Amino acid sequence: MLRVAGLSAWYGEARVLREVSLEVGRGEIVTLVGRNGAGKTTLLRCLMGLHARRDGTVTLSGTDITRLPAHRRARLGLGYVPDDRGIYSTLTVEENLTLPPVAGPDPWPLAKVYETFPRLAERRGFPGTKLSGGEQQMLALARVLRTGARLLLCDEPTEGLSPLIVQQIGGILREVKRQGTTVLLIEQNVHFAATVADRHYLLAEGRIVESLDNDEMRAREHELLDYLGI
Amino acid sequence: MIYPPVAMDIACWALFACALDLLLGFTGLLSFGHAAFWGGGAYVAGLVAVHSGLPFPVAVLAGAAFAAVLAVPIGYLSVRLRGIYFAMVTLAFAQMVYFLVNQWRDLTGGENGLQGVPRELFGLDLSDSFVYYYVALPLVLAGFVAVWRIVRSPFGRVLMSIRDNTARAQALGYPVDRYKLLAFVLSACLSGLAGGLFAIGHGFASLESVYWTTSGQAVMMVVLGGIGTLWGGVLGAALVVELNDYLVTAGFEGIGIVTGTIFVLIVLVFRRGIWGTARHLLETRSGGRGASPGDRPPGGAPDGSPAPTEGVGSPV
Amino acid sequence: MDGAVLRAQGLAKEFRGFRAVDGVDLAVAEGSVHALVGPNGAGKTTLFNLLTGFLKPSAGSIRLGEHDLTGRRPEHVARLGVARSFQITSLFPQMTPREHVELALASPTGLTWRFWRSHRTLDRHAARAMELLDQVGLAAHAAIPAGTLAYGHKRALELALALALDPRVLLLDEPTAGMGVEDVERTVELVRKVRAGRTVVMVEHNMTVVASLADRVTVLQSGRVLAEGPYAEIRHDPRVISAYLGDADAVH
Amino acid sequence: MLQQAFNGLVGGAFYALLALGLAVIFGMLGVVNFAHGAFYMLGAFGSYVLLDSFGVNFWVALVAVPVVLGLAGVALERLFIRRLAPLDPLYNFLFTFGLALILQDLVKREYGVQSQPYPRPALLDGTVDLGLFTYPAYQVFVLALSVVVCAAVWLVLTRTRLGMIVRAATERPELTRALGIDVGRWVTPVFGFGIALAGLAGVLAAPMRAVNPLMGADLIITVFAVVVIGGLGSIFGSVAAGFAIGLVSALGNLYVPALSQTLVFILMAAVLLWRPAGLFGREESLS
Amino acid sequence: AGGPGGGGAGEKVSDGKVVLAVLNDQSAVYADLSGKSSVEAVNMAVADYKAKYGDKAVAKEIEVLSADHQNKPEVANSKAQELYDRQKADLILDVPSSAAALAVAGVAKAKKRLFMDIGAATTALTGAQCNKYTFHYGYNTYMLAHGTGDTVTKDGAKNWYIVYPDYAFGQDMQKNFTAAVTGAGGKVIQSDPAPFPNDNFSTFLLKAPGLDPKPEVLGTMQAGGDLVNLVKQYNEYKLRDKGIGLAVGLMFITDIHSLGADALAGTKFTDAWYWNASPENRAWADKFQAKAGKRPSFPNAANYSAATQYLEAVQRAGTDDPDAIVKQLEGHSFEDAFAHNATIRAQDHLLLHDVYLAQVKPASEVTEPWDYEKILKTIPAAEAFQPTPDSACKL
Ligand SMILES: Nc1ncnc2c1ncn2[C@@H]1O[C@H](COP(=O)(O)OP(=O)(O)OP(=O)(O)O)[C@@H](O)[C@H]1O
Ligand SMILES: Nc1ncnc2c1ncn2[C@@H]1O[C@H](COP(=O)(O)OP(=O)(O)OP(=O)(O)O)[C@@H](O)[C@H]1O
Ligand SMILES: [Mg+2]
Ligand SMILES: [Mg+2]
Repeated sequence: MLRVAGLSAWYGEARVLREVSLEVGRGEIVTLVGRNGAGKTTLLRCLMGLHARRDGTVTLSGTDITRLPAHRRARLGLGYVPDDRGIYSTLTVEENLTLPPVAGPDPWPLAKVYETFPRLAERRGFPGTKLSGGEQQMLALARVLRTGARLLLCDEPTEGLSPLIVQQIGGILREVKRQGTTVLLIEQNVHFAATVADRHYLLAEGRIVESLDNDEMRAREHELLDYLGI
Repeated sequence: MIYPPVAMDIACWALFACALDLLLGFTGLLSFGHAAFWGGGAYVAGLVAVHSGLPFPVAVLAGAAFAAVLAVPIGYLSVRLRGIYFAMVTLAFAQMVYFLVNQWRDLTGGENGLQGVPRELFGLDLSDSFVYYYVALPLVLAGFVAVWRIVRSPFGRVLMSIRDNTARAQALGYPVDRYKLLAFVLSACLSGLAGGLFAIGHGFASLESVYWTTSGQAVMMVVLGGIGTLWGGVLGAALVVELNDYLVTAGFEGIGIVTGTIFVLIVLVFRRGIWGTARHLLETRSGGRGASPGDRPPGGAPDGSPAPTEGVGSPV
Repeated sequence: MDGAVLRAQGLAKEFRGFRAVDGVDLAVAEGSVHALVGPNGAGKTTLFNLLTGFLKPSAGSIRLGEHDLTGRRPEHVARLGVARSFQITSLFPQMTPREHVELALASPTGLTWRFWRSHRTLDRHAARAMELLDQVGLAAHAAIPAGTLAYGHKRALELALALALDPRVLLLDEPTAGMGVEDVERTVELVRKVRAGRTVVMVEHNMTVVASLADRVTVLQSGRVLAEGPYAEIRHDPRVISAYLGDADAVH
Repeated sequence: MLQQAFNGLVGGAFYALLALGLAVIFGMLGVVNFAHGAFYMLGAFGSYVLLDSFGVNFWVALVAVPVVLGLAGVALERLFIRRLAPLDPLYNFLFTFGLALILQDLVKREYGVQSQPYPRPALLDGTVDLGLFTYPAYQVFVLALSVVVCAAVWLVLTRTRLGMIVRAATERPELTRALGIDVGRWVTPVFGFGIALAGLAGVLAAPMRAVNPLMGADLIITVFAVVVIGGLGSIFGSVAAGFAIGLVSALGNLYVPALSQTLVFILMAAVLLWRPAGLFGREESLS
Repeated sequence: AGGPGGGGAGEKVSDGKVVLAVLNDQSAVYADLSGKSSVEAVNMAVADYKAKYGDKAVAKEIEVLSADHQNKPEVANSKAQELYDRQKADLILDVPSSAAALAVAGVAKAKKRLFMDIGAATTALTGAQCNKYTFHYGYNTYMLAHGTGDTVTKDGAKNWYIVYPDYAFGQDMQKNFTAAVTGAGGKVIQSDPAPFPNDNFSTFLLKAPGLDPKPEVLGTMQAGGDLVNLVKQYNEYKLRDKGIGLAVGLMFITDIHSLGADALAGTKFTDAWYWNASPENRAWADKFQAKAGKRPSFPNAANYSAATQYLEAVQRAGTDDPDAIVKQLEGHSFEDAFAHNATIRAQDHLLLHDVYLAQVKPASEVTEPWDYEKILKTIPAAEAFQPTPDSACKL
């Protein structure tokens, strides 16, 4: 579904991604793990077309999207959950939800969103940034689910969420996977990653250093912790 | 050589611009009402000189003191507001001062201006602009030193942190509004000093000096020279005054076209201003890479211009 | 409870008809680590904002030892010895971490009012600043603009800043959110180290952290206190499990 | 007295239209448009030129001038405003300040500073009986048209998806693109529209006010005050404040002439002290 | 030119040439009523002088400079210093806007060089702020107010309602007008200050018919754009039909031109000079039009006259020494294209001359471009201006 080849990115003179290549198959959940500053966020931004200084190619379902502007990528079914959540203060919760246009074959209806996240239903008329940190995180995720995006790019979606909600999100991700949606996930929480994902890429200093499946991940947990500090 | 009255104008405007930059560039507050202080200083210096016959430095200092005092209530009310609100409120207060000066005619001469301000210094003959220029210069220089000192003081450091992130500064225990107020008052005081020198130099104080276009002109000088560069203001003032002086005799009817275009160009292409651009070029030349951000770094503009002062409630 | 440094009584905050904090009584014992947990939107951050003066309470009172904090401005609260970190990072993008910490160290001295002195006078804090940065693992990044730090490093800086104020009470809003395991552990160590001589109140979703640090836990839900007690007790409270923890061990 | 109040509303109609345009632009793009007064002036001059050089009458001008100015606004946004948008809002404020100087002086060079004549449209030359009093028909027309326009704009921006998109695009342009919205396509017309509103106010002003290059320069400061009173960026607030200030200054002229010049600014200071975000502005969350 | 007493012994004209500088508003609000066209008028004066004296001219070489003070007193002040010091100007002319004029008067005094002001209206130039080297030439607030106030009242309109802009000029006008009206046996029912600038006068216009007793004339002291606003709205409320006439404190022909004659038809005002008032005036106006492409306003003509009188004084004195010129000008009586029955009063340096009470013609009576005024009467020089010099003036 998604194929990245030779992706590099710079901030000014500093190169933060080096020849990253990876693949995500349809209906897969893949995580990107790596310590703080490894370049995970930058990688997602490149995929979304938000980072100007980059090199390499990105292909989505066979279409080369390397040169497409961000909004065209979104229209092709990329759903982005940024690490800062990206909630609009000038829009109400409901407007935040309905803002992005539908971009996939089976979008979530609003009712389903509210059923899944009752807190959002309660606060639907409030300005988005008046929500608590965790509620904003839910909102950001719910927002892309509603568009029916085929490939979700989630930057630490469980950060700051209560254990209960984290489990819930795990459930949601598994469910969207069942529906055939693909997910590329940045995750610091290795346990959580292992419960939802099929495969993992390890990112260190801007390079993919390893690709692991779930069992390997679990088996080598301690080694990885020592090695990478994750 | 620059003609002394023009040189004096440049010196006064330069000090005014620097004082404004103290607020705009280092505290992140765009005052569009500094004419109130420049003009207030001018009128009070003029009145003191006219009615008391004291030496002119005393009159000028009285003007500066008045500007500082005037800045206390205005600042107290305005510093609580952020960003563009602050700009508009200071503009409104300055307009109030303008109308007051206009209507209080017996004292200020209203539209005709406060005329016939003497230049007195222990019987020294200052009617020659040359002499006045050299006698007044130390006062201007003292003003510059003050700005420079403030910016490089611990206090200045706090101002910059307030500019970048008000809520954070608060959480560190800094009474943000009081710092802003002190910065406002200091800036007003120095503007008043400049205005007073200007009034004595010209021998009158005019209504024009409290009008909003005066504030606009000062802002323009700062932007032209480079926001937050301090010395940029001097450069901006010199250029604007010289340019105006040239256009006055050039017989060109659209002064606004020229100044407006320069302004627009600066904002569009030389956002760092002249001084800022020069400094930047120098820095990149000498290999000092520093942080040369390619994309927009989070918060603040890449060019040392003030970041929008947003509160805790703002999205991150 | 005697020996409480920080005490809130009947604290409430209403936002246009919505009660985010609704009559909270809280007593934090001197020298303890007190965790505040609860579902998202329970009112934890709002409670922090009330305690630190960033919000004015709609009702109730706050006391810090002998001082009444109710309705005080944030800087005043900070002066009285309550420091906080922000849940959503909040830094000065163009300043280096070292400058951040120096600034925080200078705050109580009154030095910063001296607009006629050189800023070099701030250098007297340099050594202490580096020490603090080293503690939080930022020594290597001490001299780059904070705006370009990676997220985890920003969180660490937040912590260093709160510590620099050498507060009597330290309020940490999700100090480990967004950190890798190694950093989480380092942070736990750090909190353990700095708690000596002061009181810590922390909001935390990471139960491992809560378990290893907290002497007492208050569970908030919908703006009210749902339960309070040592972690060992709380974790088995059925109300807490159903409202918050769920099958917690599976995740953390 | 009633008549005075009505007259205040007519004066307010201009404030309202201008404030509306300003608020639309600010609310949607975060730009405080200093050149708004200049576009108002261009609106008046546009109708003058159409009549004087091409014999085109008021009614055509009423449509054509705003459209043309709107297009100019579109070009302006595309070429300049957009480039400055990601930066501190200060830069666009300053940019439009410079632009105002240029526009004003360009017109001045071309037509001088003297006011240009512009007749009332014949159709509206008479008076209208409003029951309690009669009133010049043209002014009644101005008031009615402005009320209709303001109401329509308000409905569109608050009740439609368009308004939502533009608000989003203003706040986080980059993310909004990442969510699948072509930001540029929406923001540009809104800017153009705001300018068109200024132009419309200008056309309406031509028959009853002095048409000269400086007509917008001082007005804009007052309109700033109006917008701040109403709450920067609040569509409803600006319109309401526009009419209210018209009313207040008419009555102020009548009862406290000595204060008439400062009244708006005193009001503004008072409102801001009481509600820093203006009467209808969105309140900021903390501290 | 050159400093007082400058130039070598025996040299009559300092630096061998006489320099005249027109310092006025060429880019802001007063640009149209005087501005660059006045520079043209001064050039005409120079040409006429040269033609008249030929080889016998004392001023062999005459240079005309011009500068734009943008209506800012600071600019006027700096520029005046520069003109006197660096460009060796012997005379500065025009300087509209009272604030700028007073500022330049201060420079003239300090530098001991001549200044003949035309554009400014304030009586302070010949009052408290007068000085030996400054002359006020053409008109002032007293003359405007008395000409109109006095005559209109005597013609039967006893009750006045005055609206004036709330700044120095407007306040002066209001005071003078009230004095004139009262002096002529009329009554000012009310006078209201209006904001300045202002584009909405409807409050005052609506109020006018309701005053008790109902005023017969609305006296407006507004100028420029404000005047146009007021008149447009005056017509809109049809006050003339309601029996309230319009008298204007200060109006330039350029104002009538921009409003159209019909808008102002019937309005009475005092004019210092009108191009079509006499064949002589007209003859000069034709010459002017050939150069400047339009009919002259009175400041145009006054600039011509002032430059001419200065050059004549140089001719009489045989030198351009300022003190000698002042001596020549003080008390001098003359007649030229602008000034009729003219005298320069020695005590305060005010030019006294005949002025006109004018009325705007309805468009139907306008027979050629710029033919807007009907001259109702000539106000003789002795009545037109303050009968006695201001005691505050000490030369
Ligand atoms: N705007 C910027 N300017 C310069 N450097 C930057 C900028 N943003 C990020 N960086 C640098 O790029 C590197 C990668 O950052 P990135 O945000 O992609 O890391 P990350 O893996 O997402 O980290 P985290 O887990 O903390 O979110 C870091 O070293 C960071 O310091
Ligand atoms: N300024 C505000 N205006 C309106 N509602 C607010 C405001 N601040 C917070 N709220 C609401 O109050 C409730 C409590 O928010 P708070 O931020 O305290 O939650 P929290 O317990 O910290 O949650 P989290 O763990 O997700 O950070 C939320 O529902 C939030 O939407
Ligand atoms: Mg990241
Ligand atoms: Mg929270």
